[in-house]
Amino acid sequence: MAKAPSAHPHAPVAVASHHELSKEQLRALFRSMLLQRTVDNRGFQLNRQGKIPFAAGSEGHEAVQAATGMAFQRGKDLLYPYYRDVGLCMACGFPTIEVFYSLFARAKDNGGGRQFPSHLTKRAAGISSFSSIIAGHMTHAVGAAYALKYRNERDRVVICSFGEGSTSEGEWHEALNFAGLHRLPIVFVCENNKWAISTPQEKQMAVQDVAIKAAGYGMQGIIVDGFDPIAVYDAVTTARAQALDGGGPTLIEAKCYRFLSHTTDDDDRTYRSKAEVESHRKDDPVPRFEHWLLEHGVMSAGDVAAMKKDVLREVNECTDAAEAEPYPQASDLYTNVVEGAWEPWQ
Amino acid sequence: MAKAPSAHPHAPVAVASHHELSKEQLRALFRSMLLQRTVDNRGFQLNRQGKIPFAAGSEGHEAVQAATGMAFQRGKDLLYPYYRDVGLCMACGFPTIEVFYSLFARAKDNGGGRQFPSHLTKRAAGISSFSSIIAGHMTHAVGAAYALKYRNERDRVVICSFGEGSTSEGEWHEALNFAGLHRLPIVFVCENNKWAISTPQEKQMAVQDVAIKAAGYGMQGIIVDGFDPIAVYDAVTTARAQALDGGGPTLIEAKCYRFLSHTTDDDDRTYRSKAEVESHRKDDPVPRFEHWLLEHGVMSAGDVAAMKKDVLREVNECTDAAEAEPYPQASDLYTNVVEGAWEPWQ
Amino acid sequence: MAVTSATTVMNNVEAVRATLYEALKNDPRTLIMGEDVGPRGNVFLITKGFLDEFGPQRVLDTPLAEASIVGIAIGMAMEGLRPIAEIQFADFIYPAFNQIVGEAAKTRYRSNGDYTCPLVIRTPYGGGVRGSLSHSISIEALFYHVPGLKIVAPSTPADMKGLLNAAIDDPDPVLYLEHKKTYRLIKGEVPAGHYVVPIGKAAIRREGHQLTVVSYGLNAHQALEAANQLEADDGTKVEVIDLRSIRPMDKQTILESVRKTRKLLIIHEDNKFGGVGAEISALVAEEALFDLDAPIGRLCGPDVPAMGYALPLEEEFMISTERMKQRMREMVQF
Amino acid sequence: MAVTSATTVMNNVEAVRATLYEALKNDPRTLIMGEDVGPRGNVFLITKGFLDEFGPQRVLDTPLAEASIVGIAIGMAMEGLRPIAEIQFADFIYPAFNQIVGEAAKTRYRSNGDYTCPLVIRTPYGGGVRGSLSHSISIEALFYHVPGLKIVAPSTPADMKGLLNAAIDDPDPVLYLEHKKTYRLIKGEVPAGHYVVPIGKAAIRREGHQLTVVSYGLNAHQALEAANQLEADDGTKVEVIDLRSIRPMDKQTILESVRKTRKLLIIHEDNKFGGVGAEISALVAEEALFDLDAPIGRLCGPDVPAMGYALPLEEEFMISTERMKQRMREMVQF
Ligand SMILES: Cc1ncc(C[n+]2csc(CCOP(=O)(O)OP(=O)(O)O)c2C)c(N)n1
Ligand SMILES: Cc1ncc(C[n+]2csc(CCOP(=O)(O)OP(=O)(O)O)c2C)c(N)n1
Ligand SMILES: [Mg+2]
Ligand SMILES: [Mg+2]
Repeated sequence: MAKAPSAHPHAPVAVASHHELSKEQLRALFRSMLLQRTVDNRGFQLNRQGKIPFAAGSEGHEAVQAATGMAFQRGKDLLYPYYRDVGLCMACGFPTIEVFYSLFARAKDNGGGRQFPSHLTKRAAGISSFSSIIAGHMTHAVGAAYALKYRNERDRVVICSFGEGSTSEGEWHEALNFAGLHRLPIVFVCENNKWAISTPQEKQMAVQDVAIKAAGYGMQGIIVDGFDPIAVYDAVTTARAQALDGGGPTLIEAKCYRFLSHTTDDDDRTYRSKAEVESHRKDDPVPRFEHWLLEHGVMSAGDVAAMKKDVLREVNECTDAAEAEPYPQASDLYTNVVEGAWEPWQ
Repeated sequence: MAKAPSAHPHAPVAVASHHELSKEQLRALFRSMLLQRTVDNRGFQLNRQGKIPFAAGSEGHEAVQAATGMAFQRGKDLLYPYYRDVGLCMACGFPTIEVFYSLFARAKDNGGGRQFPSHLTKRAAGISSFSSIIAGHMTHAVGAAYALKYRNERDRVVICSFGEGSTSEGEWHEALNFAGLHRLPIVFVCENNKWAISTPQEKQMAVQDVAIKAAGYGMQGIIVDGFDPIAVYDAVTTARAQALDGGGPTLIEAKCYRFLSHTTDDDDRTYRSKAEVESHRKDDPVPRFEHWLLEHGVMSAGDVAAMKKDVLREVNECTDAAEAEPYPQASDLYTNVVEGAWEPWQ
Repeated sequence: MAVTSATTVMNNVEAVRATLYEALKNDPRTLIMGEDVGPRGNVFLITKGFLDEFGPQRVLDTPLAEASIVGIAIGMAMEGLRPIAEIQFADFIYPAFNQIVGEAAKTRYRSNGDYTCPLVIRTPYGGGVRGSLSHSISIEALFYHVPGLKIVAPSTPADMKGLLNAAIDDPDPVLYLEHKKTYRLIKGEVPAGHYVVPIGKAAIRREGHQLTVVSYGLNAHQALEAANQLEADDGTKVEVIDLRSIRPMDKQTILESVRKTRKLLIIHEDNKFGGVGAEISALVAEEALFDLDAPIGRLCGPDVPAMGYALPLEEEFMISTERMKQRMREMVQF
Repeated sequence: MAVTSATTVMNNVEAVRATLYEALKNDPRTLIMGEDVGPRGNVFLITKGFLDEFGPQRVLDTPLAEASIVGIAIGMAMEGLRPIAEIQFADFIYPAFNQIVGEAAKTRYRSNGDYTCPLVIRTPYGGGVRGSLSHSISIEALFYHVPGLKIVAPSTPADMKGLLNAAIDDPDPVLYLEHKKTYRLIKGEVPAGHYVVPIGKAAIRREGHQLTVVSYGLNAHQALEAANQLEADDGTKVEVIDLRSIRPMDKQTILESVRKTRKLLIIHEDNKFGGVGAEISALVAEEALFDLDAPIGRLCGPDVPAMGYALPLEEEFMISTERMKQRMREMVQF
């Protein structure tokens, strides 16, 4: 006779919380969030000014990204991010000025101005190169985690991030299946902002929570408030520790929201209501965390104002410095196809 | 703070059982199982005799296939099978003689002798054409189910089968995701025989049950004893009824075993123990069901003997008749590339 | 093309949009599926408003999964529907390769005609729009080797419509390529009503006897412009063929033209090595070699993975009308 | 190829096996991954016994998922390992297309050299083994258009080893194609120790001045045999080039030979339209047109989706040595 599947050994559990964060760390988290938002806005602004043809923003993801970046151990961990992760990359050590090299497609961009803005890479910081092909990087992250395990580098993990839309791709499934099977040292962070361009989560999957999918891969699924940097830090740090302990991967779903249009090429008013956006805006993680810091006496209003000013100064300086840099040259089109010279050009 | 995913509305449940099967149906089930086994053995035998270069057997899958075929409603339902489903196809109405056209690659084969044996097709019987590319047919089945819903053909479902190894493919995931999302009239039947060529389930996925994956797609997962034809019939019939009711798809995992090598090209002694195979052999569904039929007075020993004889006669006749048929001609290579003539040949 | 009295001036986006609209209007078996084709109306607004008129069953926002977009469309097509699937950008068609090449193109063949796969896959391709490495590529040469798959790349609004109609009417899978730089750039008269431009027929855009130029997509317009300038400059007469269909390929039109002009230049934006120009050149080298008065020329995108985002990289990759003119002049003078 | 004193006679399977074994032995960064490469030792027994010697981390039975086989190998390669990934049959490489074309081939380029992807993908291809529609195809033309990807198709045991070593040593992704009909059919001397056959260098298997034949894989052996027979028959001297590397392609060897013989015949099992022969022909039509005394010939697999399982269908698809001989004779006499 038919029966239901047996309960899974890795059924979802709530993670231990309340990692102690020092005041310094809390301030660093906030600065990271402010920086992300300021850089974001600058991108859209430059686009409106006609200075750059394209930018993508991540307003609403600041808490997830700042906190994940703080959990990331520089010099050890590897990051396999996606295109909405400029804040995460910066929080992991990617220099602000280089974000602007990418925005302006300058020769100094690590990718030589070849990719769209936001497609960052910096091997020296452990930040992987990824393409625009959604979910294409998922298996790379898993392969990198395999390499860490293979070489017995037991103090390192891979952090791999993606949107909820990306979970529909077959490669997403293949990556999680392999990672679960080999209990690899990897933390999957889904930045669930409820939209994939104009496609809401309800048209993307039949389930309410991405995290429920984890059970099918023999790993733990965790849902976390993606507007709460401390909760995200808790979740990622816990998952990281478990991965280091040989406990295998975790799928963290950080529920957040995409406040802006998909990119500067998009107009979200065509497919979602202002009311919906506003309803999430009241939980905006940046003012919310600011409020928390003030309330808990971590920062004074003066501290906050000074920090905002400093962030703006940094962003202004980077904007100007990057804009002054030259484009790559036409001849740069032909380099780095393979090592050495590729084929003779016509 | 982090929390576990909320319980899913489609959490697995046990299906209602004990569909009433008439004696006639029970006998038909058994004949179907006998036929499958006899055809299977004949394929391997013809290969050993050097008469055909290739055959694939499905010993151990008889109960799943006969019962699924009985749940299939001829003239209404659509079958999207895979290459180990010769018995299922026959149980759904595919003529035995045509199996032998395929085995011998004769011109009369519905696919013109183009594909490997066991890759059957018969549109007139609702049996889809599929390729050897594992899981390639999954999305086709889903598209067919969409077509039924689109045309509001409410008395028809799609039955789509596959092995447990196939669940690793990205396309498998994409198919289930879409089917769950649109609550399509489709029943997924996983014939979990524990092996994918030489790869055991433990190297294929981190979970013990394929059915657990259903929850990630918002559908019900059901585990059924794949050696028990009545249980399988129950499960498929129940799932079919649910699909017709608009309750969406079900993922049925029928646990069975592959008694033979993967195909005539394989030698399973190189990767699994005789003892393992023997341990499953004692539950062999064909003698087990024979025993049950005798015990429950559905058939007498004489009935069984007569039926076996009749099945053998059918298989012998089909073997001889098919062997006597001609191959396709060399010029048949050039037809049916597209409608009408394709391009001039060199 | 059928002669109809009423025509309207449209750009390429409008022509595709109008054709899709008529298809949905006229044939209940047709439906459109892809990422963001619903409320957003596709990223180029091609299907804007369709959802309201035809409903979510026929204007289907899919999950973000290209293999399933094509695979599900195949299943629909096998069961009697006429799906028109969209891949949002050609660069994202790779995950659907198995379904296109391994499944759609082989459905009729492997079943010896028992099943067919009347499916259209539309996708915008090509550069010159600051699309960077990942929203600029050409994909025709990745697919044109595949027997059983038809590929069209119309360049004018009238052909956009005529070939899209032909693709939708076709009983076999057709890959329909839209050069995104031409979307709003190229305008022209489009006949009213249903008509088809037959798949497999090239168009001679301009007659000439000193050189045959074969091109398609955006480059076909530039080649025509370059040839016009050449004639204005010094009376040089270049024949310009717009291929329109990449497979089946119109060998006859190409060979007849080359036999007349005795010189052939192929121009395409896609990388040169193994590109569509390779087969055109090989065809002529096989069937009209002794009619040639000059080596067969190919002016193509360079053999790098893609154009870069930075302006100088894109400009270096794209073929300017000036370069075309220069190369044409060289070949005429050869 | 380095001259070494010790050689052993092996068939192609044994040569691949021996090379893989040495790679695992000599470089701890190497590992083998694919379906059924573990206890089964791959479906052709190429890795039989490796699991016991090198353990499951280095001889990795993967789940049944080709995109992840390649994708995970890319991640390993980006992080310093030297994965040698196997696709069980070339026919099943389609699902990995995105990872090969969209990712591996572009890793170095898109990061401007920040990341590299030293990855080998091995796969058996080709027909003549009753592999039917789905275990017989040639895939080289689906990939050879892709800048950033190297493709080799060695035909002899010595080249199998030398090119596999070169592929493993290469800092960029290499697609390594093994014609399965040659696996046990073709035997030859294989030098001991580590040596490489450089990627991008063709081999002249036989000198001649009346016709150049370019081929690769199984067909290269048949072409040589046909040319030998022709000389025995009537002294006709055909030059036979085994391409070995499909990309980069050895233009120089091809052009030099054609300038000498003044006639070119390309032979490959893969479908003709848009096949590798198209680029070879186009190259010659571009650079050596006036050296030619005959149209460029292509003798290729017919333009149908694949050979069928039934014997007459397979025989009709495959190119017999007899057909090669006949076509060579026609071209010499042209
Ligand atoms: C394979 C592929 N298909 C389609 C696209 C186009 N596209 C870019 S972003 C996007 C939506 C992604 O949504 P999600 O994964 O939720 O990330 P988010 O943008 O919401 O952060 C789509 C469809 C793409 N880049 N790659
Ligand atoms: C895409 C693809 N990859 C690999 C293969 C080779 N192959 C054929 S059957 C098989 C195992 C299938 O296992 P499973 O899905 O469990 O079905 P079973 O044979 O056990 O019934 C493999 C790997 C294939 N046919 N297609
Ligand atoms: Mg999203
Ligand atoms: Mg199995």
